[in-house]
Amino acid sequence: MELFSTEDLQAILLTLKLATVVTCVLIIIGTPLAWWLVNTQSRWKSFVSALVALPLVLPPSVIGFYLLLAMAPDGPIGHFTTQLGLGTLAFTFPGLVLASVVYSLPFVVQPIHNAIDALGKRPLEVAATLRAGPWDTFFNVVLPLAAPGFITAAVLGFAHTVGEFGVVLMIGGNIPGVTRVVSVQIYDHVEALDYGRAHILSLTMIIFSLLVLAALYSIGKPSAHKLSRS
Amino acid sequence: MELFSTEDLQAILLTLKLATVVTCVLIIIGTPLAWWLVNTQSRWKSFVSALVALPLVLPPSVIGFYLLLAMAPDGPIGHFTTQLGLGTLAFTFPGLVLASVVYSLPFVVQPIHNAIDALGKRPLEVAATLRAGPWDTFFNVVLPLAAPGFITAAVLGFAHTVGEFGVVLMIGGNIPGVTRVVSVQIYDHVEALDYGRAHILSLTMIIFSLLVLAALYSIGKPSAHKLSRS
Amino acid sequence: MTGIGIKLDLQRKDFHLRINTTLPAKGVTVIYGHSGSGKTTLLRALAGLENIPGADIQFQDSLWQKAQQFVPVHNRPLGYVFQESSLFEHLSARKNLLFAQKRADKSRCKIDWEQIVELLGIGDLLDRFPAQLSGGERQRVAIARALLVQPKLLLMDEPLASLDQARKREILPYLDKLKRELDLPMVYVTHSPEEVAHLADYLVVLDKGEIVASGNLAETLTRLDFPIHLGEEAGAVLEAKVVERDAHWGLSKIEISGGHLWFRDNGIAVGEYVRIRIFARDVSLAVTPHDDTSIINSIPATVLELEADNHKGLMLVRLQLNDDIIVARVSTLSCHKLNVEPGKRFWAQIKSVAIVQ
Amino acid sequence: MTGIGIKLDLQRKDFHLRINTTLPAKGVTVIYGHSGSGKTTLLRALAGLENIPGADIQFQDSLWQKAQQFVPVHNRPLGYVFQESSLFEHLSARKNLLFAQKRADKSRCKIDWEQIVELLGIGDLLDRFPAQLSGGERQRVAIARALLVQPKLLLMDEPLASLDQARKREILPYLDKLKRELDLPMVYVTHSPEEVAHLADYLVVLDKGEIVASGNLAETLTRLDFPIHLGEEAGAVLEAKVVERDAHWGLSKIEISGGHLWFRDNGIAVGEYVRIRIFARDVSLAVTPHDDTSIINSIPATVLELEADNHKGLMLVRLQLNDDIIVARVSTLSCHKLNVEPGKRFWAQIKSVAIVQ
Amino acid sequence: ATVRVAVASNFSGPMKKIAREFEAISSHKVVLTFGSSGKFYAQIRSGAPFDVFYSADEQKPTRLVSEHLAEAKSQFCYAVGVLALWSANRPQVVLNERTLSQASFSKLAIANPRLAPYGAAAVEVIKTLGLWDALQKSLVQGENITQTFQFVQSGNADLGFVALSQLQLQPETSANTYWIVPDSLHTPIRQDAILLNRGQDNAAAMALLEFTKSAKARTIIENFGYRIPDSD
Ligand SMILES: Nc1ncnc2c1ncn2[C@@H]1O[C@H](COP(=O)(O)OP(=O)(O)OP(=O)(O)O)[C@@H](O)[C@H]1O
Ligand SMILES: Nc1ncnc2c1ncn2[C@@H]1O[C@H](COP(=O)(O)OP(=O)(O)OP(=O)(O)O)[C@@H](O)[C@H]1O
Ligand code: MOO
Ligand SMILES: [Mg+2]
Ligand SMILES: [Mg+2]
Repeated sequence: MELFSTEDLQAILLTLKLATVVTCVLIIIGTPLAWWLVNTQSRWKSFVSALVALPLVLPPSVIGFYLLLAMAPDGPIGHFTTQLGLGTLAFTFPGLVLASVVYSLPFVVQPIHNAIDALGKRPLEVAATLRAGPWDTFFNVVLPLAAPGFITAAVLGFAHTVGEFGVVLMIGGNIPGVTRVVSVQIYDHVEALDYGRAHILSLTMIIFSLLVLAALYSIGKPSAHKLSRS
Repeated sequence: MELFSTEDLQAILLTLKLATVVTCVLIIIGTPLAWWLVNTQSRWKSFVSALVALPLVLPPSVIGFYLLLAMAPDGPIGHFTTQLGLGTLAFTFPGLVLASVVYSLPFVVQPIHNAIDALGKRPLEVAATLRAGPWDTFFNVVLPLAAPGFITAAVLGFAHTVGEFGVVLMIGGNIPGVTRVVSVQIYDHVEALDYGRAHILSLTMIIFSLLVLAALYSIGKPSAHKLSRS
Repeated sequence: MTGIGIKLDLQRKDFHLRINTTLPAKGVTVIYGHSGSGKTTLLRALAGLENIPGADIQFQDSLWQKAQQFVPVHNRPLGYVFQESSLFEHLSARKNLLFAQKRADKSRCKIDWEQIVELLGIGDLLDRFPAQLSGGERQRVAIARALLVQPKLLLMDEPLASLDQARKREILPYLDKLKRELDLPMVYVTHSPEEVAHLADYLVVLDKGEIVASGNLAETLTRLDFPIHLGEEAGAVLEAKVVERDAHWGLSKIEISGGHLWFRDNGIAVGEYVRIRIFARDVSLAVTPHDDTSIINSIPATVLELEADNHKGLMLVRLQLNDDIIVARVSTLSCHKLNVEPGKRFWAQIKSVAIVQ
Repeated sequence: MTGIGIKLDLQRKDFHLRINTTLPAKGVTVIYGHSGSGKTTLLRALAGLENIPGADIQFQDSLWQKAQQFVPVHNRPLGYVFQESSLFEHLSARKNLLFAQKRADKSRCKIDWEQIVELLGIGDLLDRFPAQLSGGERQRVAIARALLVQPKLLLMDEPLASLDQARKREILPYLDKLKRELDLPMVYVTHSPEEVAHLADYLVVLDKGEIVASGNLAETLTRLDFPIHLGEEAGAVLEAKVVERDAHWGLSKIEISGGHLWFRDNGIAVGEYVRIRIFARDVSLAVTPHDDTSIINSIPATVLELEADNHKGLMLVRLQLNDDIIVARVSTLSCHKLNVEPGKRFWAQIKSVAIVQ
Repeated sequence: ATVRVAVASNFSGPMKKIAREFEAISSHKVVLTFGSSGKFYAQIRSGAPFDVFYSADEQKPTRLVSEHLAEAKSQFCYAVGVLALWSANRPQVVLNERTLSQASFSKLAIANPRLAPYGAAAVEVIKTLGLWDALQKSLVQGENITQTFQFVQSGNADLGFVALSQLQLQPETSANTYWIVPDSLHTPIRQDAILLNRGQDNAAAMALLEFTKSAKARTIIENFGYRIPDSD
């Protein structure tokens, strides 16, 4: 028996693709959302924060269930996507992405929010007096200064998408090559009492993730300016 | 039909109890761990960080599966607890707590870590020159200054424990009043095609969580010192 | 219009800032005032860092703020030195400077990297991070950074407060030079009378959020009712031409309207104009000229008016030397003994050493 | 042992701090030196904020650091005013002060809340958060906080740099009083010669991480080879008794060894000792005594030695008045004209106003 | 053509083999998806791309028919589950119904009776034996029959009602560690398959269902520890 079956490999690739896409989408959505939460004086602030954290309190498969209902042709999302001529999203890769984004949003928004909040206004003011416009300031001041927050966000978002399976199982329908990710694959092996395969795949995930995470954390390691007195 | 069955109510109470206990344990374990991660110069730092984040990348039910193996009488944890005369932990409330703690640890350590890191050394130095010992400093300086991080940690930890069910399902054995939490209960309703009950329970969870979360976020709202220039 | 027009009204708890003034858009305007009088707030408002509804801010021909119009800070051609440490912690000193240089107004690269780094003595520190610099070092990097953005208006909030005398004395003339050679107007907040004397062309005195006095330096300083307690630093500032240099004794002679004064040679060429400061405490009065003392400047003067100083035992005496006015501080006892009264003539004795560049 | 023993060796990139000294554990030790000379680092090492292996730190009878022993900062009975803003941002000014008061050494509650709040003029600001305070206001709260912890040793890092002259002049005498009445030793970092003159009993001059001079203020200041360029602030400090007060003219008379001096009355009672400072720039020499000038102090003095000042046109002249020594700064030209040489006698003319508290 | 099949996870072993045999004798391709029947039901209602559904019970296919999502005519019972009481913990003990009443164990695992037919059957057995009250406190529930099996296999539960098919998969399980529960103690665990609307025109789907009824397939199913329904 080879180490991985073709299906396992397919699942691994799909997982990486899904997690990468989802992480990018999460950062792209999460950053402006976090920014808004930091700077708004709106009375809705607490409410929106709570709303973002909400996916956490429902079991993933239940979230998946409701997303499934929403994505059905007569559900709100399904209605909308059908109008757009996209068909329904359930059991498709984009559907998986959408579901994973909803589910992992809090893990991304929270750390970015806290990191930006902790910066205070001073660096932004300084950047403005040095002629840096908003985008310039964001990329050259906020991003590097809040880097630990962004790294945490990316790590939590990526890892959570990799490990998440309740939502994926529900929305994805476990279709090989389209929606059958590694977590589902491992689950399947366990369910089929094929422990050998489950162990191998789990171990692979663990070692791979350890390497990726450790590398990520080394990037985010405090540089000289953190090591000494501040 | 009443809104909630006795079983539903029992599950709600158990869930609150579990989430509360787990959140406390997580904060108690996560804080020193985060502290160590902030201050250590150890080469293991990145590795330990990665290790903490690891539970994220495995599907919860797979983690549950491995924990089940570990808690069995001849598994490492089971061996240890049996030696201590505690018996095995599977299907018990403490077992659930342990499993949930392992699973939710990254959500608690990360935000605390980032928040403490962002403080820098200055407030600690100032506190020391004002005769505040380490504990005093922690409670009166670090905790309030890093409050947003601790709140995020508590929210993520609590919510995730409430919503988490893969691990609980595996370790808990679904014993009413002991290990049957709300997430499992909703899942059961969905699986049993009892969608009506599932909707009611989910809605209750959502509304309740929204209220709790919004309240929590209002506490953590920036006070005067954040509103104006810094 | 060529000035800097500021009109604003800001209420903050029990602090009320009310300004309606026009500052000259050339030379150095010094904002002077007690701690908490509103200096920083005024500077921030001018830069656009403080959002004050209804304020009007105008710089030369550009409207920076008026009604709905608000030019964002990053589009205002200014340099700003913050009162407190403001270096980007994630960038080395060099990268902090480069941050400014990259975004500088390329059309007016008048301030040179090499020169400014050299002058501020930060050449050896460029590879350090802010956390590895001393307080004064950080401040010097911040000054260099504000200059390297090639501003058209320089706003500085107590930039030299954390520097030692020697360093201050090196930087002040450079700022002076910038002002002259680059035609770079500055608004400069300081507590230090020395810096006022050295740099200011125009003085604005703030108290509890209001301007209590403003005007050209020479006029303002010699007014005896001048509402700030300059204390030990009361005196006059004169602009005058160097007419002779005595290399042997290391002295230069300047011509003022009432005669001439010797002061220590600062390398300024004959024919150039210098600014000299004559502290009231360094001027004594004598009935007759004495040439057996070490005081080498003795010049006839007429008493214009007398005013009690803030200490009972002391008087400030305003003296006319033809067109110029200087101030002497003498003890009330001496005033009495020498019968100092308006219209009387005395010899004003000025120690050569008391003249600042 | 009653001093503050410091022995340490610290290498940081190209900065090397090497100290081996004993500071007096009473009165005020001023650490003076250029920006980047290591003042802050030294103060931090003394407080235990800098972890320096192998350092020995001793305060009076307690070993604070030696070999493996290291008393943690919070167990050292000190108060520390940081060079940069250090208030707890999450606490109002009042709560910042309370933080200190609660943890104060209860056995020695010598510094009074009301009094210190009043003196520092922060009574109206107590309910504000640090972000709502001006730079100087923050610094004043920080000073109050460091005092309210009732320290046995006060470490202050340029505490007054952000304050205006008037405020400084209010706080300095208070610190002076603390030193005297509470017997509270201080180590005080400053760039300001005025603060040196006012507070210092003992002076330590740092340059590039090494002590280049140290000693009692009076001795150190009048040494003409004194290795720091005090510049305008060169001079002498004398301690003397008030012998007469003239309420009418607002003057007080003190007795020094060579005679007496009049200075403006500061409310100090007859019989008390005051510290007076005589700036070199305020002393002029005359061959004969003049009483037709506004200079009311004229005292016979013998030239001890001459030294070129850092400017070619100027000389520093050390003068003996019986037991006391003062310094005069005169132009080289005058030295030549008046033939100033060691052993010669002159009249030292001192403007009364030049005497500080 | 390709047929997409949703299969109750307890049947994954035999189904993989059946699919392989089927592909070998036909030109069709089979794509299998395993999962819980309840989840499949919800997904099929939301338009999941399945042609055929092998449920773990009779109710779900019946319900799909009544909701016009499946072809009533095509519903048939492909296997009857066999319940076994098993212990991985103490293989020495010979088991029969008396093992249950002796109560020398602390945890008895069953599948969730609401979700899994094996669980419902186990409850029936206990009740029939009159042990319900006595055993209630020892019960732990697996979410499905797989989890129940894992509880026992890992040793966390001393005993459990599992599917015989699962034991068949474990070559090392010795015969005297389990007791095959007689049919008489519970209603048969009938598992139905059905053609879904989506597969109506799919020749492969119909062919697969037919093949499941073939003798070859029946042998496979029996070898995996299921019984073959008498009728049909
Ligand atoms: N972590 C560090 N790494 C390298 N050099 C450092 C570090 N910290 C401080 N230095 C250097 O040590 C020297 C002394 O610093 P210190 O803060 O003691 O100066 P200072 O005398 O207090 O100066 P200032 O008057 O400007 O506050 C400076 O040149 C500074 O750049
Ligand atoms: N957000 C705020 N809320 C209330 N009062 C404020 C706020 N910000 C500033 N102030 C008050 O406004 C006054 C002016 O502050 P500002 O910083 O302009 O003073 P400053 O003249 O720069 O003083 P300093 O010389 O001490 O820096 C101060 O009394 C300060 O307490
Ligand atoms: O095969 Mo099931 O429906 O998971 O018991
Ligand atoms: Mg200010
Ligand atoms: Mg310093």
